[in-house]
Amino acid sequence: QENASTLEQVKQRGYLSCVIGNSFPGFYSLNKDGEWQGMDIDMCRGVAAAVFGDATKVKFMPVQWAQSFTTIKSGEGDMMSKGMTWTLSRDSSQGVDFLETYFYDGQGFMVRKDLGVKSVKDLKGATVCVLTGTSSELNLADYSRTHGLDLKTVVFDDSAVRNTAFFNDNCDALTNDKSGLAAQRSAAPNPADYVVLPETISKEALSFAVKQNDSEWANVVKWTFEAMVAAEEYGITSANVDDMRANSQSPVVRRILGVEGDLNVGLGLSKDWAYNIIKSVGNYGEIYERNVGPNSVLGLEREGTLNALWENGGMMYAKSFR
Amino acid sequence: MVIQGVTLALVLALIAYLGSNAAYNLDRLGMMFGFDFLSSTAGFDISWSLIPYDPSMTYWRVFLVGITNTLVLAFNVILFGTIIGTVVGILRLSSNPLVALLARSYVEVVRNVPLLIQIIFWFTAVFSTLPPPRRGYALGDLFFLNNRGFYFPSPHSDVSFLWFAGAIVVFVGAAWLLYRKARATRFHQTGNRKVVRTGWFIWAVALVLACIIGNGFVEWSIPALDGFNLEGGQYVPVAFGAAFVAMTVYRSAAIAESVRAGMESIDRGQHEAARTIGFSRYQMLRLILIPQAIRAIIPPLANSWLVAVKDSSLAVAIGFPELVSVFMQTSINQTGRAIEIISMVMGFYILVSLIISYLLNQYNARVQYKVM
Amino acid sequence: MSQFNEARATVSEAASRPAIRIDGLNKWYGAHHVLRDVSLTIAEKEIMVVCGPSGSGKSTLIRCLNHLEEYQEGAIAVFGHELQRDQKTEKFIHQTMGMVFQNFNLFPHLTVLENCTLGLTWLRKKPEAEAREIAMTLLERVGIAQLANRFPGQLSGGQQQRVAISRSLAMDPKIMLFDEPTSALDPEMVKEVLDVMVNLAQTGMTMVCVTHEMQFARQVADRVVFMEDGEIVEVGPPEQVLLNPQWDRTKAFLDHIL
Amino acid sequence: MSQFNEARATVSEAASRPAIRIDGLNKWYGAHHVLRDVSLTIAEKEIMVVCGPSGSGKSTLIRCLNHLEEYQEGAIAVFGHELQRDQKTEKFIHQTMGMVFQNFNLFPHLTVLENCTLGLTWLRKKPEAEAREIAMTLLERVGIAQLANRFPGQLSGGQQQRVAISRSLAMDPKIMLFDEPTSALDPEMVKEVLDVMVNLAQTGMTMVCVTHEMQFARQVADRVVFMEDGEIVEVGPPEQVLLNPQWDRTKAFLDHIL
Amino acid sequence: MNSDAQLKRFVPSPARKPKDSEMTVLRWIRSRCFNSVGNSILTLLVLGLVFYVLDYALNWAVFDAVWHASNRRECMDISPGGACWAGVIDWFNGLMYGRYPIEEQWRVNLGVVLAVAWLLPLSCRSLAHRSLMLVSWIALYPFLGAWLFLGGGFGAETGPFHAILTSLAAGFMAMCYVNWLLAMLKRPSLTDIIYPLVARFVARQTHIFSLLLVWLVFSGVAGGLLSQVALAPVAIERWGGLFLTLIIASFAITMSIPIGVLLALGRRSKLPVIHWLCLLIIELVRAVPLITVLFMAVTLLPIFLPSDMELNKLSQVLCAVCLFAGAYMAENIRGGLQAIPRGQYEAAQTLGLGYWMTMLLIILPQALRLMIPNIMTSFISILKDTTLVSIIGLFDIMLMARNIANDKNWIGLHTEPLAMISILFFVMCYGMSQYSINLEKRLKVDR
Ligand SMILES: Nc1ncnc2c1ncn2[C@@H]1O[C@H](COP(=O)(O)OP(=O)(O)OP(=O)(O)O)[C@@H](O)[C@H]1O
Ligand SMILES: Nc1ncnc2c1ncn2[C@@H]1O[C@H](COP(=O)(O)OP(=O)(O)OP(=O)(O)O)[C@@H](O)[C@H]1O
Ligand SMILES: [Mg+2]
Ligand SMILES: [Mg+2]
Repeated sequence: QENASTLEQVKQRGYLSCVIGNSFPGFYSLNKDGEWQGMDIDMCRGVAAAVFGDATKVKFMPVQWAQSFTTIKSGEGDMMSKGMTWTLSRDSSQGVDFLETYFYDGQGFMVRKDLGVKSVKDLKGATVCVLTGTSSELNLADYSRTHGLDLKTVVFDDSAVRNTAFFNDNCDALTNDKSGLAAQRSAAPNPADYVVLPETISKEALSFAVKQNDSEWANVVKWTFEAMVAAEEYGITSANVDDMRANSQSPVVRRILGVEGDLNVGLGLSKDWAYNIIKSVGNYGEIYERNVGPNSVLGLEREGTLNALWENGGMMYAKSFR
Repeated sequence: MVIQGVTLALVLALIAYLGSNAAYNLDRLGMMFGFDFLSSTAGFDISWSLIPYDPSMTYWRVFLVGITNTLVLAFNVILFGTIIGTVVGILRLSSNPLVALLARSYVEVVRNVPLLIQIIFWFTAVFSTLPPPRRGYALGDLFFLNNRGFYFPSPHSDVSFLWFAGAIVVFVGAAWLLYRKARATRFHQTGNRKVVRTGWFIWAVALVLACIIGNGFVEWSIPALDGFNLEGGQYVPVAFGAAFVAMTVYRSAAIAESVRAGMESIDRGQHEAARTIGFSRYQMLRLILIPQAIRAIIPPLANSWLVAVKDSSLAVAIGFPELVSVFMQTSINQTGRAIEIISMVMGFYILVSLIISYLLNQYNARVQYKVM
Repeated sequence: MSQFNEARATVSEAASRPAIRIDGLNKWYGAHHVLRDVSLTIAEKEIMVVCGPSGSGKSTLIRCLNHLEEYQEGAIAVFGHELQRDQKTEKFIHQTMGMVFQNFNLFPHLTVLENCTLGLTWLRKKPEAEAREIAMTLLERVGIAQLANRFPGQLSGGQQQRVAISRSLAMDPKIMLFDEPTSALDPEMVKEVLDVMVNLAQTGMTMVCVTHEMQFARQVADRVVFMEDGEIVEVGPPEQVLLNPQWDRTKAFLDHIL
Repeated sequence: MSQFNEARATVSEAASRPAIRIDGLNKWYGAHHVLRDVSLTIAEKEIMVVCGPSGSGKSTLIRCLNHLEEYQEGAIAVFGHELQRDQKTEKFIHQTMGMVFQNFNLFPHLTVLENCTLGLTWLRKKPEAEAREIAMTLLERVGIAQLANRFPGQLSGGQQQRVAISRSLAMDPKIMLFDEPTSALDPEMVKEVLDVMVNLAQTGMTMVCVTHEMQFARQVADRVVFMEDGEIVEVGPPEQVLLNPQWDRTKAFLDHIL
Repeated sequence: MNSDAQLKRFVPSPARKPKDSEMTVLRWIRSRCFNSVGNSILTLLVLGLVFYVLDYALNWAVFDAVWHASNRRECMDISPGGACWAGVIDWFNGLMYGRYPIEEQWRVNLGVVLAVAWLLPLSCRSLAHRSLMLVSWIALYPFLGAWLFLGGGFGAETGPFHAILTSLAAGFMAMCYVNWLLAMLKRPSLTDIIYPLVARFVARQTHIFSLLLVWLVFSGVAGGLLSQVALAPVAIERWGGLFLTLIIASFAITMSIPIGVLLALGRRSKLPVIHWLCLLIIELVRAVPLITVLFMAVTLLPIFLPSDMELNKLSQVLCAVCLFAGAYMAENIRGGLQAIPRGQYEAAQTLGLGYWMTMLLIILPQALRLMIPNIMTSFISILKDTTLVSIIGLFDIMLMARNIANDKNWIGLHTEPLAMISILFFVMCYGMSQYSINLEKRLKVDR
């Protein structure tokens, strides 16, 4: 039991257990009916769909930062998808393996417009609101030291409290992953009073993590994501996936959807694994639109960012389905 | 005897069982055990600390910062909570029904809402709505209050300040001794209370003079607006203010209840005896009721103090960097050393509680009537 | 009813000027009528013993005299001062009357000496030394000068009650009220306290005592009042009330306790 | 000293078989020697009154009999059973002896009736109905059947003490111990309780009473014991001890309380 | 001395009502509030303060508040200075039930109703075994409740043992209700009806036997009926909101008494091992803040337990909260035990009651009663302290409330939810404390 691959364990258990956090709008948060929603949630659902053909067979485990890694290491959680930044120390010394990056983010700053600040460098001596326990906190300390900015940090445990503090002018700037800044700006009494500064002071590659040295399982997670990106690339959507499976002549599409070839065998999944993913959660583009796109709570444009498809100058680049 | 043996065996077995589980699990999860991490660099900043700190310092330093911040917060809460609580407790027994009702409402509202909510409330609804630094309140360009914190002048040079502080302490001590002596001789022989009043007055004037003169030798660093914030002097952040006010209010309600219970626990006969001798209401309070109530109040009061220290851990919710926030949250996140860190934090609280109980027991032993 | 009281009022009219005059006193606790038209005059230097069964209102009566209880109807005058609910009367009352309670009610946080000097220093504004002297004299008089520095908790009941008497006497009252001063004591200790009271009576102090010690009543009382159900049933010299009661209720009671 | 005790032992040798035999009992509280070589034999159906000044060890003696206190030297035998610290003796003792305390010690959270039936239902395992019957008979006997459903806090002292007596009697003891059953009562109520005790005495119950009610002693006691400083000073029939005491200490005490 | 014949017969004069006092309201106010300069100033100050606070609070919460809006922006547009209750109303379901599936929420409601209904027969004073009802509520109701809340096939998911206990619980409740009905109709209870029958076969403890028999029959029937019911399973992770808060609080409250009693008795024990063990537990737990205990439960408990043991966060938290509440309760109860006069122990001893009987029948009922105010205060603080579980990420009402601010429509809305739950907690806690005062007054009559 202890040495069985995670894939076997998951199949035996009958559901996937997916480690997330308490709340991170756009990535994972509760709606008023108590359902989880967000990009990370869809990713987990996709994996469940790949393994079971049923996207609902997933249990979400919101855990504290402190336990994220032990939960994976102990096998309690099968995969972590909680907006965790891929860093060397986490990858090498926490007993987990980081896999694909599903969202490229970077830390930015938001300030009041009337401060007249144009760049982070102008913030010398300013007070900055930040969430505790995040890599933002560490990046901020580094950045401040590097550039001699003498920034004063005020840390918060709860993002809502932090935002209120910022809008009440308790801090001169608010720092967060840029993805979140837009959302936070929208919570302001008057969003037009605030600007997001152009600099990005860190690289935040939000990635999946699984237990170390379990490549069989890692493959499943990895290729679930690849399938989502590939689907977008080849124009497969949840709406047209049935049609594509029946009528598409493209060999790649046919291979992806399991009509042709036996790519599923090496993964240990059923033939229609990718079909299930796309059918139940959609391709990457759909997931993006739904959770973080312009009409979502975060309101992020995708065009021209790192999260666009490689064809459009982004970094989303599906490996070959062959 | 048999029961004892069995219990002991069971307890030991349980400890052994848990220990072996822990050893196995630690091994399985590849976790380490040891306190070596305390000497590695923390790397994160702490927004406010009483003792010098910067991100290049160690986790041990973080622990110390957490402890001092916790103690500073708790100490202030205890001090002001006790004062306000005592006043409110006595007001609850006021003969003016309106005052008594207000005091009662205060106590009931405050103690029936969870502290966590109150802390967040004070922070978001009150303290963070103070004006920003540029429009903040200032008192004579020396003291400033704005939504960053409360700023006040602090002495520049440590040596001259120490002289100054030492002189004040010596002065106050001497005045106190003189007062005691005057009281023991003059007052007790003549019963003339004027002596005492004049003594207080002279002493206060002298203190003011001493402060003015002593001030000449000390260089003060005065806060002034510079860029985004006030620079210079010392400050306490608004998170401290919010946590302090919320906890003080909360504590004072609990203490008010102890005070009231203590006052009410005094036998009615004591009131009556005091009245038949002819004491006024105030004298009765001062001479008969309070001295007796103190004995009943001190134990719950000390308990309240203990709770105040423990409650200070809730300031984590608004980001005040106390022990739980900086050590049990941030540091565990960074190092993953849960067992070590949690036991250190618990050890600190246990130590504090032992000290307070020890002092309480000392006090109780001293103050109990010989035979009741 | 009122006729009834008047009849007895004639008996109780004392010769010398009245120290206390009670006129038609009525008191209720909620709906409970505990004092019913009580009228009584106590002359200066008179020693009055009040007795009666439990719950008959003896304590209530004596507490009304000392302003510890409010009453709803009637009037009380002490040395001609009508009692009112104001600061001045309050002060006058407590200067004129001392009271000794059944449970002593000593201040447990003060020594015996401090118990006695407290009022002197804080109210009479006497220098401490003088207050101590007065207190020591009194403690000597009740025979416990050697215990001056003990705390009340370290004394026997009889000793405590003697301290309580000294404490009252220290304020130099004109009238002393006693509410069952011996009933919380061991039989042997009763005598110590009664001896002190007999001595006090002989100095010419005006005294009102609630007590069941008939020995004491016979020995020193000028008059005895017998109460029942909040009413005065009988009042008169001890020989008459104790040996020759006019009312069946009095007799039944005396039969029990003698 | 021991000679002294022996001399008196002869006097106290009762005719019938002893219900209680106390042999050279010694007890210390820390260094304080509170019972000194007490020897006494109490015959079946005998009524023994114990008196003496406060602190002389009367309560301690009676509590030793009932195993509420340990003692360091000497022996106590009840109906020939030597008392030991074990479960069996404990059980035997509490089946054989009932005790009535000065402060009644009723269970305040139970009604009068429940106070009396508690032991019957839980220890004697009687059905509830039978227990109630027994209890009601006893309550009637002490004259308070109509109060069966009240709580102790709603009763006067005298009534409470009568409940306490019924509670003890309900367990059908052979010997009843009384520790100053009337000293916490108002003078009028003392009689109610004494009447019950006199009745009980007339039924032929073995009784040991600590009391200062000399009236009662004279009326029903077979023998009176006078204690002082933990020693038995005098023991004998009431006429002898009360009217004709041999020792000055006894006489002084009686002078005080009579 | 005159003979009895000459004595006049004393008849107490009748009691009468006091004359109407001429105290009017105005005069009363004047005599209490304006009887001196200082007092008048104080009165005015108080009035001013009350006016200021009420004015501000009412304007924000009532007069300027927005009750209907579809998102926060709309609220702000309608009334920038008022509360936006619309968000709270929108999230009401989440605040109450957390993530419990909407179509299954009736089960939560039913569970709460059953919990209250279980205790209703207690109001009938003539019913026998009333204390048993209370005990059963603590010992059996949780099983019935657990089945209702967790769902799943009867006995399929939770195991046969749980199924048996659930039927016992249901059977007990049914029996109580039938007995209650019979008592109201002035008929003998079921136990009494079959008593003669049982008495033929069983000589001793007939009562208990007949009670057990009736209960078993009812339980059998209840079990049979329940096994026909299949409830949709709801995982513990989905519990939340006020529902979860109440589960944690009531669990801790009910467990704190037995744990507290055992620890308190242990601490007073003369056996040194037990004494020191209990003392150590009590003092250590009391010395540390609850959040550290909670942190410990979620981070350290998994390390100290066998690796294959399935733990969910709720059970870890329940362990921590119970231990914590128990240690505090132990100190309350110890205070109560110490306040019981020695005479009570002695009286019990002279009756021949042993240690456990003395404790159960005489001492504990009094000690608990004596400590009602303290125990109630403890209960209230347990209830308040449950909000701390939000810090370790359990979706209780507090965390749900804080999640509103992350909702797309209500982003940034957090003062209103906090105000709402403050009011809710105030009502619950104040209600409890008033109830305790009432209870105390009522019980005082007994003394
Ligand atoms: N505070 C009170 N509230 C209500 N009723 C009271 C109060 N104090 C006394 N009473 C009632 O008033 C009546 C008279 O009480 P009081 O204490 O004067 O009697 P007493 O003659 O002193 O009796 P005792 O000999 O027992 O001291 C009693 O029936 C008593 O129950
Ligand atoms: N628990 C105890 N610890 C120490 N000394 C005690 C204790 N109980 C009683 N004593 C002492 O033992 C002596 C005898 O006490 P006991 O109660 O037997 O006297 P008593 O004759 O019953 O007096 P009373 O008439 O006052 O009840 C007293 O000097 C008392 O101070
Ligand atoms: Mg009285
Ligand atoms: Mg005694």
